[in-house]
Amino acid sequence: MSERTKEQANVLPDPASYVQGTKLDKLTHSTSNLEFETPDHPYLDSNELIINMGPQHPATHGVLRVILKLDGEKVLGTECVIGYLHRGVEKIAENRTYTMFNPYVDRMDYVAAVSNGLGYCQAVEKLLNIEAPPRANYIRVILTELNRIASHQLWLGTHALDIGAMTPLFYTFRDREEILKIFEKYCGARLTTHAFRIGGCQYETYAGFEKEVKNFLTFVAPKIDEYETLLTTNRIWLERTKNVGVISAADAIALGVTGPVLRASGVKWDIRKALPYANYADFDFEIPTGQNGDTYDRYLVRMVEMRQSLRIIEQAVNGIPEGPIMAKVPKVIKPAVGEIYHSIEAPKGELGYFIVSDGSTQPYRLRVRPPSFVNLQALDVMVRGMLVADVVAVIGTLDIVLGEVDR
Amino acid sequence: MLNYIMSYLGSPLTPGQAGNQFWALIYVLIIFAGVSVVVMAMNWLERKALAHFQIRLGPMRVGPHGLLQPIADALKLMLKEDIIPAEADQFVFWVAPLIGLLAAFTVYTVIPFGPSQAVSDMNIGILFMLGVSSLGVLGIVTAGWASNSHYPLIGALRSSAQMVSYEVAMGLAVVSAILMTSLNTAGTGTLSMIGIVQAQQQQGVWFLFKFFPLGAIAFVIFAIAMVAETNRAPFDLAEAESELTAGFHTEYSGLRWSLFMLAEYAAMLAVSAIAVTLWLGGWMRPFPNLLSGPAWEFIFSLFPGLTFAALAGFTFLGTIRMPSHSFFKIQRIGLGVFGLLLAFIALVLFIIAIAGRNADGSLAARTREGIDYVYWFMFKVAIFMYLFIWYRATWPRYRFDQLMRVGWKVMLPISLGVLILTAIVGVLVK
Amino acid sequence: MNPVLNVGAAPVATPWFFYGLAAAAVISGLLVITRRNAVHSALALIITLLSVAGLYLMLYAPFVAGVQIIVYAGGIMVLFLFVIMLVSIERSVKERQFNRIWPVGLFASCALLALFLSAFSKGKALLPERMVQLAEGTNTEDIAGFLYGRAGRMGEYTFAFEIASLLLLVAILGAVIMTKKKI
Amino acid sequence: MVEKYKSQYGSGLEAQTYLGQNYFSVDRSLIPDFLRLLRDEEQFDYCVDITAVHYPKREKQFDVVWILYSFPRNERVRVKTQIADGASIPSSVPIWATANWLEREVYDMFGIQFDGHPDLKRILLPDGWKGFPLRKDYGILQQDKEWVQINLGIESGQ
Repeated sequence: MSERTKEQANVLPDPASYVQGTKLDKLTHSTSNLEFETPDHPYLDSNELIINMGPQHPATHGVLRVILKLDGEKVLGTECVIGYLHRGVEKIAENRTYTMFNPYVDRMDYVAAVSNGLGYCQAVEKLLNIEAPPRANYIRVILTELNRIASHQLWLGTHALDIGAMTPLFYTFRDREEILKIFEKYCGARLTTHAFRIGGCQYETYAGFEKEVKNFLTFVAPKIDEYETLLTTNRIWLERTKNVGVISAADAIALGVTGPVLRASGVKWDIRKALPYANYADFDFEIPTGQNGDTYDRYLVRMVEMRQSLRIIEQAVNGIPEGPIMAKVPKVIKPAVGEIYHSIEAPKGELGYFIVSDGSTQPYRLRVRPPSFVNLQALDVMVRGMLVADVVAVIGTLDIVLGEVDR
Repeated sequence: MLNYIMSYLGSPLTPGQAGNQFWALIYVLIIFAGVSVVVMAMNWLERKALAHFQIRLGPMRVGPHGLLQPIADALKLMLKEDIIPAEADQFVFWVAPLIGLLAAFTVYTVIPFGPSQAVSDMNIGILFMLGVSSLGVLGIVTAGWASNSHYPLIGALRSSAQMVSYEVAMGLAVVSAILMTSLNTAGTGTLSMIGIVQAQQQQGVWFLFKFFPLGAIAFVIFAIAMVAETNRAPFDLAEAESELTAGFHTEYSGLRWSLFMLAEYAAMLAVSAIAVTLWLGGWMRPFPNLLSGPAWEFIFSLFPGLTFAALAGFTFLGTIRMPSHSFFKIQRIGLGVFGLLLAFIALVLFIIAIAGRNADGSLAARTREGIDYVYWFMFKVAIFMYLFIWYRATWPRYRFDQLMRVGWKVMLPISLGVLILTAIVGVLVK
Repeated sequence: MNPVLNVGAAPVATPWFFYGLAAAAVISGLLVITRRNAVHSALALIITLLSVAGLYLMLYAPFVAGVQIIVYAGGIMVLFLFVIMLVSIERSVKERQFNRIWPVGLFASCALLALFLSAFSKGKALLPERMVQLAEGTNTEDIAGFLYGRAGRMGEYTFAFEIASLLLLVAILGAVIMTKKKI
Repeated sequence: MVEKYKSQYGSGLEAQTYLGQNYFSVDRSLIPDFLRLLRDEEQFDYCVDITAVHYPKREKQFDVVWILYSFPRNERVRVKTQIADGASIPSSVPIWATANWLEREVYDMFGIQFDGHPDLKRILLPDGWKGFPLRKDYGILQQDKEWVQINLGIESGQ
């Protein structure tokens, strides 16, 4: 396995060689057209096992169904079956006005609803060619970064649970609760927040908002250390995550993988830095990268990202200006004919909105570029030749949300 | 029948009463009931302890602090529908949990809770124990196969490979402890469980500290292997929840499933008992040589009572701290009564300790001795049970190939080395 | 009730235990070869092995009984099951249970039985009247004495024992080499 | 860059900018070559998204849109082409591996065929589903009643 991954890292392979969705039924009794070695005992009657993981399985994070072809415990191939949570968000968008559609985006990546809302609002603002006022941008940044921490915390808990460490789950949920409390106080909702409006924010911060956010910062920093004491140097954790689910930078780019998964492969790319939106250009923060592109690096990258988010929030809370929170937006939003693509760095990767306007009050076409969906495609490349236990670890490390995969 | 044979096999001298079949039967019944009750209590303790590790409260609703939860669980499991999958191998599916349970409980026939507090004293005690506990895997393997389903089959394959591998390291660690028993004037060791503890008594040291660090290394290897042997975290691959849903017992439900749980906890207790017997001096109290004399004897005999008194104290504290809402009235009364019960037990234990303080062979003295033996044995086993819970709360799960690698490439060479070194040091010391 | 242990070769406990265990061993032995399902056969074989272990116990050989349980029932049978479980049941059930050469097998087993019977009847005089009575409780030590030697002198079978272990070692190495493609 | 390609392809290519975002409208016949060129020559190594837009009133009903990004240039560009209903378009899986699922989704939602795709089948909707939901003539409440009745055993999924 390690030889294979080394090879992968050195040579940029022809993308066609790892295309997904090779029909499993065709391969049932031969391994000839698979790229890895044949089983050690071809003369034993070693039927490959086809296992159906999900859609109801403790470790598939929702209703993902993965069909695994196994030789013993070794994964020969996978096929993802998705769509169990398909709600037709893009179709709904075509039948709602721009304002009416705003709450729907929260239901896609429901653990990072604020990010979804930010991406959508900014895309429409761009289409209208308006800018949110600075104070609104600061509030947006604070809430979005809080949401990134919450999303990473949820990821960490479930990922650790998949690998068998039960306890971090409860620690992360305890601390995520504090973020949800801030959301609830700000906009009345905890999960599907609908925090932003097109043109800015609807709500002014509540009294004591800044103090609570600052309290949260001092509260959560030692908690992140606490998670790390449980996992970072834990021998079993290292063995379970190092060299597991390796994806090289070339592969990651070819497969369109974004977010922490891409950064762990060594590509220093973050939309907040590369194509700054809101007012991320004002803040001083770093983009963590990994070297090996394995599960452990992705874990480290996300841990550092949480700390960097804290840094951003601290700067934003200290520098939050006075002023209006809503730009001048017409009562009825009717963008001119045209199309726009806008993307933000969601906790899971590049979340893009492609909106086509025909000049009416409803989007003519609204396409969401979901990070989870595209990242999930890399699963097959990452788990081939590994063991069943690694499939679980890799699904966890991809940090997918099925609401976003299926939309 | 087995016990009938065992009683004949057992030397008529040790363990005193157990040579008698009537007593053997009584012991068997006591142990069967006792282990079942302890398993239920363990169930509650594990849930509570795990919950507190994880900043939760655990069961709180059924009875004060969830004290009646095990009973509710047992009732629920008994009343649940018993599903046998249509495609399963009916007979094997039916018999598999019984194999596991049988193996787990048979082990208790040789566990010495005291010099005469055992069902039998076989001269192959430890061999028998290892052999029977290794039969437990048959229950898991047949269960996984009989379910005729993929996840259970993978679980069964994993657990059979795992248990066979770890038994080797475990056996070698045990052998190094047995070697230490032969360091007496006669030069003959023993396989008898009671004999092993007596050997530690004669040599005046727990085998954990013998030839330091050799005994300690063997003990650590055994302590790791026993976790693997009982399929507990971090070696719970056979029932790895996040990978195989529930592993070998995925298709089991209701009472049959609870038999697996019973067998698992019984096996945990059994392997802990082996570890205590072999390395931690079995029923002996701490420092029997250093702190000897009637005064120390008396102080140590107060420990059982003190333990129960402390438990009663905590219970009363909990009663006081309960909210003074009328909703909690019944819970408060229940907890108070439970505390009183514990206090009563503590009182009885104190009375026995004081009444039997002179080692004069009277009934009170013998009772006190018996209680001391059982108490210290159980106390040491309890430490291991707590460790089992602690492991589960702290560590992620090993992957299968890593588990095998640790078993064959790390534990086996180390235990072999320890065995050889122990033999060499034993000869040199002589 | 004090167990009576002074009768020469008389088995421990009552003869009924012998009959029960022997019957269990024979019946489960028959099941081993007649069951179509290989896993059922393996389970029956485990019962056979355990019954034989019980017979060893009756013959004052607890050590052999214990080793029988550990090695055969606990170790080898688990590996057997491990392999058997991977074989497709549907196919093995359909296969013919006995192949063409069963008359040969029958003849061979009858001949073996006749050999045993004749050896038993004709050579009875050669067998000792009573078995050597091992002191109960030190039986394990006696085995150790035979195999490894007692204080000061070599055991009767030490050499044979070491040869056997060497043979096993060679077998293990051979198995490893055969299964490994490249070393 | 634009000039270079314009001279190369002539009328088949048009470069436009709207609200600061650049896009090429290219002829369908240029599609695999132009995309490959963008990847190899211009370092657009990351295919962000592939999607389509349906204009039922047009003769060539569909716009297929590639959104590309270049890491070295830190620049985003869109490529658009028009195709008729029932017409197929060369798959870009050999160019960017990520196109696999994205093209499957476009096929699933619009019924656009991609030639040379390794496994073109529905991804979000069930395999036997009839109809392509993101076409404008597909109503928001519309469903494949037959499929729902056969597979779910209920009258309607709504």
